[in-house]
Amino acid sequence: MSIPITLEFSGGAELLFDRQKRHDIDLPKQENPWRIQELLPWIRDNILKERPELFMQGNTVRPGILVLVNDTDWELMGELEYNLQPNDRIIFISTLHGG
Amino acid sequence: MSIPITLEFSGGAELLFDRQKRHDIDLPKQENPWRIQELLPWIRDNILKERPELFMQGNTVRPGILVLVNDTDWELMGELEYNLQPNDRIIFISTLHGG
Amino acid sequence: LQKDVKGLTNEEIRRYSRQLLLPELGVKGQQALKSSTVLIVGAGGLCCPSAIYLAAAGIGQLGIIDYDEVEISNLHRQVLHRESKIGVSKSVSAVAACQELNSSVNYVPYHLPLDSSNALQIIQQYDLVLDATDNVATRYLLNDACILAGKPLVSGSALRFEGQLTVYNYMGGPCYRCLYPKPPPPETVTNCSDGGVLGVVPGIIGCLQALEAIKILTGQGSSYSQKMLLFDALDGSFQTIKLRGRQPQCPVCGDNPSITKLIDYEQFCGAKATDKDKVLELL
Amino acid sequence: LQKDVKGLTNEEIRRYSRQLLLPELGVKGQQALKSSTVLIVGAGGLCCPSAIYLAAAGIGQLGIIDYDEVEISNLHRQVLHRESKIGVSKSVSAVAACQELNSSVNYVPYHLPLDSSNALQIIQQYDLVLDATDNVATRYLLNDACILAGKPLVSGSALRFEGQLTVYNYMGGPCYRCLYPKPPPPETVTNCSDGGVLGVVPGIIGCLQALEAIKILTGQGSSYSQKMLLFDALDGSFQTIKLRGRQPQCPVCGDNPSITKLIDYEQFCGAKATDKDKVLELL
Ligand SMILES: [Zn+2]
Ligand SMILES: [Zn+2]
Repeated sequence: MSIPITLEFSGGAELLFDRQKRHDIDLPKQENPWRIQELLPWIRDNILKERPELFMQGNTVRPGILVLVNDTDWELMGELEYNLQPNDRIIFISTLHGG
Repeated sequence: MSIPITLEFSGGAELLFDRQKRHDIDLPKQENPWRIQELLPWIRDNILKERPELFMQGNTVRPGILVLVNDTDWELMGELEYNLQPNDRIIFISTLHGG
Repeated sequence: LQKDVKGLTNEEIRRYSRQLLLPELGVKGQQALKSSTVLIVGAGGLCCPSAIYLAAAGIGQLGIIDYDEVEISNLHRQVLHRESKIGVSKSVSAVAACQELNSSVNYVPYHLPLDSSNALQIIQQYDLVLDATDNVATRYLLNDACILAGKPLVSGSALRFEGQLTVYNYMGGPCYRCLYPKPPPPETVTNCSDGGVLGVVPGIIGCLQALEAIKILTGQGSSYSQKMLLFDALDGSFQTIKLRGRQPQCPVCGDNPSITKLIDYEQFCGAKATDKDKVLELL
Repeated sequence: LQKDVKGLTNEEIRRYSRQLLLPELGVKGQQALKSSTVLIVGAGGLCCPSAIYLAAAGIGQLGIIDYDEVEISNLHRQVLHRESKIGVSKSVSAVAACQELNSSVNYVPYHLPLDSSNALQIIQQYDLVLDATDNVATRYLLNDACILAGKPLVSGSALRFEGQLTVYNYMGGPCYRCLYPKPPPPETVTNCSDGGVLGVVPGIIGCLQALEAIKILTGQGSSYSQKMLLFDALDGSFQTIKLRGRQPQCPVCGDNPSITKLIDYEQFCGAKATDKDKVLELL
């Protein structure tokens, strides 16, 4: 069974995704649970439109991007180890510095 | 079985309720479903602290109070006829006119 | 030197460069703002931020109506006025402050009370109206006049630590009377003079009124037609609620309107169209 | 005539009467504001609304730091400045505008770049700091200085149609480094000169910064410690997210901090602490 989740990009992160802020996706069925660790390269390989280095560094998001699981900082949810649940909303926010 | 619901008062309506904006209540079990029509006099008789005429006029709320059922205008939900569901959030907003 | 480039002068390109960069706005949006006219009714706590941000953004013409003069008790929230303007017409004072920021806008101060005898004639000259008033009678008047003149009405209000924002008569959405067919009993109406208000609360709502006006005028559309934003400053919360649609039986915007010209709104509401700041007797 | 009533003069009672009416503020809150000092770093789009509303509310002392001068491309969003102030120090211009609204505040303009050599000495003189800057290096500097000096930091930012707001180093909550231990790669950082910004967006965020400052100083507490407000002006949405707590291993606010004095932040970030508005070459 595939896992339906929603991805959201804001703060400029959406510019790497054709300016589309919200993406409803179905993660393909796999043997082990989907973790954010696997989600990140999946996003990079499947929906990212340009400059992957502005999204990922090594196996995680690049510094300056906050990741949220259903409105909560992923640091409180296990970060890369978090197991995705159906209908989760994963948000990637690029920090703003302008004023 | 009693029905747990949340009441919220804002825009000044909370001033009639000891300045308390949120009230978690249990509506007592009754034979027929609880409608907002029955909820209003229940609120007046059980938790209103002063000046009932500033909350109700006739069998409905006084003009200038918006009623919401789970963030939606009660006009879209059947108004007085709406059947309360467990965990509903009913909000009473007094309209502001200052500027 | 002031060569026109796609309808914008070099001076305008320099001034608005940071918003011209926005693809959603761009030169086309800037030209739309430049050819737009906005009327703000009330030159108080909601008007001050909305007027200055509309002027800064380069609106073509900005009209501001208020019958009142600046008092010292206004200055905690009405941030366009100044100590040196106490006693001066509020509309004149607000316009003067905007003028110093952006002299290329055409400003029209109206030092008069908006009423049934003048509302339509004034409103007809504008593309969009901001309700920044402080009393129920003027809110009904403004609503009816905007329906009769076919203008969208961006409505803000604030009291104590709370604010409300919505847009009436836009894209088939409801009007003030659709939501509130009957005026509230006068004894339930609290104004800022009686109830108090934290100054930055109308500041936030007024900014949001300017934003919705800019979005409507540049074709982005409003986020608050048939929706209302509720702001609670004490817990820092914003909540968006879904409102009823236009009511076919609405007496002014419905299918068979009974109100086809402006009425006596003070009589209709049983309350005066004034919120004169009274001297506070503390202690 | 200026008789002290519970520490407030008659003039102050008249001026602040509409907020004295608020039971959550009252005379006690007004006195707390009067005896408080706030420093705003950056005199741009976020500072203009926050400074004027703090001045209006009757803060005791307001310091404003900026190394830059007013340019015409600032005026679409930096609404305290004026056409007549082009070329003038931004901190001086902002202070002058606030002074005209409320001359009873003690204003301190600092026309200098905040850096590791002066930050602590200045910040130590204030109760609370507003981050209204426009670059990453100054944001890390300000964070570290506020941790070392023990001051809460109300942080705002804005770009394009979006804004973010949070409060660092308050009531045991996290700091900027807890959230962002590593600076972003310089090529991922977009400033308002490059990306553009709709002027009223920093307007809204700056008002909210003033609000949080007022709540903290009057003992209401902040709504945004360990929380962040995200604002999207295009869809008019506000979203509050829950952030991690203070990180025990944080290099500056953690249990065994490795940063015990200010460092070189331009080197740390690989980016300059400036966002000079450049001349836009349109077409
Ligand atoms: Zn209607
Ligand atoms: Zn930290």
